[in-house]
Amino acid sequence: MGLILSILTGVLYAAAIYLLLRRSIVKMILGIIFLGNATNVLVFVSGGLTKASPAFIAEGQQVAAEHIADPLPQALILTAIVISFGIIAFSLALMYRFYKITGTDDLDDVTEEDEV
Amino acid sequence: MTTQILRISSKYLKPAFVVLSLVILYRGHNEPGGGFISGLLAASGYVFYMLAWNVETALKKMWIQPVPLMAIGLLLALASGIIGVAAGEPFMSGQWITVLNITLGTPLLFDVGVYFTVIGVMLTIMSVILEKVDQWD
Amino acid sequence: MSNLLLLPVIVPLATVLILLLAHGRKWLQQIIGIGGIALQFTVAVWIFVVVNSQGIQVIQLGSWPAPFGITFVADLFSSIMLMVAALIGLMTAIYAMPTISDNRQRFSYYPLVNAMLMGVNGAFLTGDVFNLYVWFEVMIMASFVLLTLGGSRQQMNGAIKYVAMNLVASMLFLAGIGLLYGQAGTLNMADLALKIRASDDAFLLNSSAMLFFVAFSLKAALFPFFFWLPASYPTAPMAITAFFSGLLTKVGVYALIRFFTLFFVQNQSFWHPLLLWAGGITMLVGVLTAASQYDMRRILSFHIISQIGYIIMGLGLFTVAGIAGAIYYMVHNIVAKANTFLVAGMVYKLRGTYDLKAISGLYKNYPLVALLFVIPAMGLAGVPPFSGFVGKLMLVVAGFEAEKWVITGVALLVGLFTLFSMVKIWNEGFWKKHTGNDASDNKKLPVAMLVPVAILALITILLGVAAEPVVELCMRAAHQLIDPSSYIEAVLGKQY
Amino acid sequence: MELYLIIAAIFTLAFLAPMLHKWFPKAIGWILASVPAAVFAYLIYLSIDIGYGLVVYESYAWIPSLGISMSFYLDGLSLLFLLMITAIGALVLIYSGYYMQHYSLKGRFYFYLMLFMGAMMGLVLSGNLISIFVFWELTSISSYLLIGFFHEKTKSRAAALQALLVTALGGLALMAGMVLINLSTGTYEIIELLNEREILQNSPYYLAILILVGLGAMTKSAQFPFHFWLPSAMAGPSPVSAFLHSATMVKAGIYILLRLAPVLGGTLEWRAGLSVVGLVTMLVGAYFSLTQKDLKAILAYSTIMALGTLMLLVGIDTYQSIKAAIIFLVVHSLYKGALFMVAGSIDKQTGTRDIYQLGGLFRTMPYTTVVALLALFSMAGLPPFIGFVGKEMIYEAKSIIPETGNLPLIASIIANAFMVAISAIIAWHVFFAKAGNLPKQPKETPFRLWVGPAVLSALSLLLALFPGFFDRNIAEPAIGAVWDASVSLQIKLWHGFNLVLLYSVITIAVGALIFAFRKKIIPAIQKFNERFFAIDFAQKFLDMVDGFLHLTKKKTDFIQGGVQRYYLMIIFVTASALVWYQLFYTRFWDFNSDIGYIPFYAAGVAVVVIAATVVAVFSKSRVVALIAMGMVGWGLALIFAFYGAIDLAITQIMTETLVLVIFVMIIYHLPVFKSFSRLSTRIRDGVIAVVFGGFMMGLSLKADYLNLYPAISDYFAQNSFTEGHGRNIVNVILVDFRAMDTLGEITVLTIAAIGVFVLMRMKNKKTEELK
Repeated sequence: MGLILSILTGVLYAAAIYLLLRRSIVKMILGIIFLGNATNVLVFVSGGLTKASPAFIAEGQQVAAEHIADPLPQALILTAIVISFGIIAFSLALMYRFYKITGTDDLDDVTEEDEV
Repeated sequence: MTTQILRISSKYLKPAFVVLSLVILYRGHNEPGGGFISGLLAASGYVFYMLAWNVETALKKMWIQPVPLMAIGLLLALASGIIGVAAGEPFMSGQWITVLNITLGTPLLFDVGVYFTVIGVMLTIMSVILEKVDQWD
Repeated sequence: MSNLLLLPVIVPLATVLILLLAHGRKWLQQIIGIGGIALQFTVAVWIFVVVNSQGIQVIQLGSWPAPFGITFVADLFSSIMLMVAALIGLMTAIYAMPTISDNRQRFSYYPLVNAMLMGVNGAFLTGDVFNLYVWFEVMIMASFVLLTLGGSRQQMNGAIKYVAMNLVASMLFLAGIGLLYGQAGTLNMADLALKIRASDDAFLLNSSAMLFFVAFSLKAALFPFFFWLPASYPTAPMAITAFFSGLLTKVGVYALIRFFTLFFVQNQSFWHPLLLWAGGITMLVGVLTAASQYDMRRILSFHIISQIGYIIMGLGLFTVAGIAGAIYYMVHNIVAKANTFLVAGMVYKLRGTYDLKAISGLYKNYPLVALLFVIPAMGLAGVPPFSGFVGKLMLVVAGFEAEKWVITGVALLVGLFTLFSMVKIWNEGFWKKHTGNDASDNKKLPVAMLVPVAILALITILLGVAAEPVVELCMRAAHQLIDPSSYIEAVLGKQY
Repeated sequence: MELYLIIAAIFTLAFLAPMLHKWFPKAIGWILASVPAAVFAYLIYLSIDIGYGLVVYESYAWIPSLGISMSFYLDGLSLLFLLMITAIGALVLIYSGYYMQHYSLKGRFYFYLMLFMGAMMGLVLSGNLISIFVFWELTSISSYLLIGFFHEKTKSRAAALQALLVTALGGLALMAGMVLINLSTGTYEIIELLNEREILQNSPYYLAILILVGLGAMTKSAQFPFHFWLPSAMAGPSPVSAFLHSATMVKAGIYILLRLAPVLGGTLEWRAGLSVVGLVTMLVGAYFSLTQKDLKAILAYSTIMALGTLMLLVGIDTYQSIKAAIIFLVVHSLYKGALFMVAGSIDKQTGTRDIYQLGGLFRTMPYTTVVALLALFSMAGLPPFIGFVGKEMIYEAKSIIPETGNLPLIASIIANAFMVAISAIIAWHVFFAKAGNLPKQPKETPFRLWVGPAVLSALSLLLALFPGFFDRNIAEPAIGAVWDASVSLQIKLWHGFNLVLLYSVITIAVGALIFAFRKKIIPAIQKFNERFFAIDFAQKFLDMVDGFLHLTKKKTDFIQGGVQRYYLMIIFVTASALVWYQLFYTRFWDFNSDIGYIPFYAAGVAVVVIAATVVAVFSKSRVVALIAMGMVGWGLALIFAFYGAIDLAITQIMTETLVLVIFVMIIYHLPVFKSFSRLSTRIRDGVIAVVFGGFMMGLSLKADYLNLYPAISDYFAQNSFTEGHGRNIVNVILVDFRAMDTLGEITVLTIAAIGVFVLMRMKNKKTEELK
């Protein structure tokens, strides 16, 4: 499975980069979302993949069973997902504001201020 | 017509969502769930309400506005950490008591903090965005 | 165990919460906001005193033992950075009082500044790579909002670039953490150091370490990852830009120094030349680009890049002298650079523009502003006896000792170009004949603008004139970094 | 004895100067002059002991960690320089007190001038290389401020910048050289270095040190090809020219070489390098001084000539030559200081400095004329002035030079003949010839303007006639400090009829001839220059700076073009290059190809996700793209769930849905997709994306098989319930084991919410007032 998920990771990253290189701000933000997803999968894959039971301690037991999924990457990704959510929500608001102020969704239109 | 159905259903869905979220929040330490998920659930109840009526009315009906709600959530999370300090241990050291066979502890309080923060955050974001949608219609 | 280490995070968080609950009243926001930062500064000094006298301080959060929970560690390097960060925060917040629009002050400025400081402090203190990521996010999220607050077209342009670049950096950082965890099975920095150092295949980690390099270089604005900086920094009000210039890139540099002294030290023949060249090219490109500018903010922004190059060069030398030089230079640069931005804000207040072609006659009519500009500017250019000179000297000595002739030569030359840019500002903005009416050109600057600038200028002088304690401190901090056994021992306990 | 007090006194006075000026605007010159005068007197008193070989050394720690201290070292050489600085300084201050009266911002002028004086004194008193450097740079800075005193004139600003850049360049070289000296010997202290001659000269860095220190000296002392800043520096007020740019600062380069001569000198490289530079500079200075019209420019070029001579003498490096250098140093400072002050007075009284326009001043300005003539005699090297003694010594030194034959001698005869001619030209045209149209009717200057040059000119005469004290207490110890042997010097005007006298006669004769035929020679030279030497170094330098700016501007426009996707592209390309390199380097393809457990439905989900991704990327419709994006998110949630990450899956589904909802609500306000880019662009971006995605895939493969250590997770499985009282391990990690992460996370959410709130509620403003 590692191979397939690795390929998936690669595809997601490629998609993210391609979208980030577009001129439309909507696509750029799509790219950011894909980048986040790709990274989550990457963390998930590299955390080690085994078919295992969820990371719960069964009722009546003191410690978890032998074969549970590694809970730490899950916790990390969960945190990362929530943080990404916040940032994406902000980026979407920024996109809205960007369009309101500049009247365009083309990022190439707003280069002139970079030069003096 | 649809609005009417929505409005009536939202009236009853909102408390249902909140109750459900509280259950998931409580169970979260042992079963799937927890502060973030339950917070989102509770917030969706209110968002539903906002959609059915409008943002202003929904916000008026709330006891605590979203922004203070975030602050309170964070405050609870912070407080749960400081309780450990008060007990003479490092910040965020868990303190547990068992009352009537229910084990309560600061990590649970922390989760409650997360819960409130997430509700506050979601409602803040959704209310301003829905406002714009309202204006555009 | 020392809960003291938590205060740099708790104090700003508590401040943010109180500010959120008390929003809307400007004076209340000012008092609480600035008071909170002042408290942080006190705490930072306190931590520094403790670390300086009792060695590295550690706290295991939640009482979970070291590699499993999250550890906060304060060594000399991080406690120095904490102090400088709080200082810049305090100075820029005071400066903000008369310069940031009322609306911002009433609602968002002070909570955001405190939140950003929370992230910065957390980043300096944490001993856990994932936790570092979280603090980075806290910091950049706050900086996003601070940067976009204005809402002009120019600001949007800068903000989009800033956000996009930083998100890319964050994601690469996160990917690096995932890979590192997958390979080494731990997140604790001290534990990582131990495991990577002990491993035979450690060089296998290099390819994932490259992600950290790229991510931190992006944050630190190293060549060729710096483009977002000149595009975005100049668009904010000067109190915010000065705050950013002092802290944001430096946190990236901090992470580079931490990672590449603590655990990515195996393949030195690869990493350190890479850092060295990245540093060398960065300083050259930054300074050359700055020379052609005519906008004060942009000149100063490009110089940030150039001076980051200096610091990274010190890291790339990877000797005690080099790293000590890097730390000293960083401290000096944070102070002097923030100060030049604040002076630029004064110039704006007096002349209404940052364009050097339109600014004139400041020298004649505002000698105090001229003096306040000269001190940090000469500091940046490395003119003795100001702080930059000592930093430059340390790095040059370290470079020659390591026999890196070319890079050191470049570093010296960059000093000359920096001087050129500073003199250009002086010649154009200060010395040129005033085009307006001299008689009416006697505006008063608010005391809240003058005081922070004067304090920072004083520090620039003191860092140079009374350099010994600081240099000696940087030496000790560098020793701690080069030989991390005391760090590892403090975190993991004696038994490791 | 507290030498630092001397420096401290001067610096304190510098900081008080603006205030003193405010309180005593008339007497400021006298007040300020009193301190250096007192120092001068004190030094004369000290010189009695110095004459007997006393050396004063004090050291104060500055940065001991780097081996840097502020040490002060007073020997014959420093004493000589100190005396010159204080004496000329005091006279210049008296002169400025009147001269500067009608300019604005004088308070600052006095501040800079005193600052310079303190720096210069610190420079020659320092006993530590780094403290020398500190003062060295301070002289550059104060010189910059003084040259640019008339800062509202573009020309002044440009001249100041030019001088600063050139000397700062040399400063950098000097600093590098000093660091290398320290690297070779382990010390910056002069007094310790004096014993390290062997080590230093055998150091592998010797040549580098020599070149670097030499560069420092060359820029400061206006040696060819860095000489051009000096004539431009004449844009500063005349007292500045008199003090900095003839008598003191420009000698700092010579000083540092003299100071280090006992350590660095004596080698072939030293002698050859310095001699050649000195010789060329001497000739260039002499040659160009002849064609100038501006009095100050003539003096500036003749100063370059003198500095070249000094350099040459230091380079010849024999006892005679060092002796000549020391004497000529004093000689030159005396007459040149006087002449610059005179030039300033003339400029002030007549409104012009063009020597061919001036004339007949001996009638209207008799005192000034006398003073100037005395100085000019000394400059021409006529007896019985000390200039004559100096020149004789130079010839003597050069005639007995061991290796190089007669070339230096011939060159210096030529150069000195030019000096004779120039002195005569100045004397004739300014004071005696018929005047042209003068902007102002000249009248004699007040006492304060002529007393300074008068004292210097008188000294030129007196030192030659009564050399005893100077000889014994000042010149000899100075030479002794450089030439490491006890010396006995006898300054004599009359050496008898010998070869050297003959040279002098030839010099004067040639000079007289040039003067006599000046009407033919000068235009001829000018014509020649226009054809062959049409190089204005100062202009070239400015052009170079402009060209440099133009180049960097172009480069900046190129790399900082403002197009966001190019920035991103560079980042991705660089990152790809670096990581791919590393992947090949670590042979990532050597992975364990055990495919492991793949249930068909999980693989199916993965395939669907990939397909949805492709749709999202290439879809022309926003709605389709968004739905595809949602599908990707939900698909990933399924994969998470499949691997037992239940909480993760739930969270992923919920956030993905929310993002989708918000996205739809906002995109509603934006225009539909347009295709902006051409096919070639898309292919290029596609390649970059695939290369980047490829290495990420490689990395994840590598991470999947490379497990150096078992993960720490076992601890959580063991302690989650017993210590953390929770059965959901992920949740326990989130709220207990790693609660700090979660605290940070909700902080981020809160700030993000504030950000969204602000961005959505903000009023549209075209421009934000950036206070």
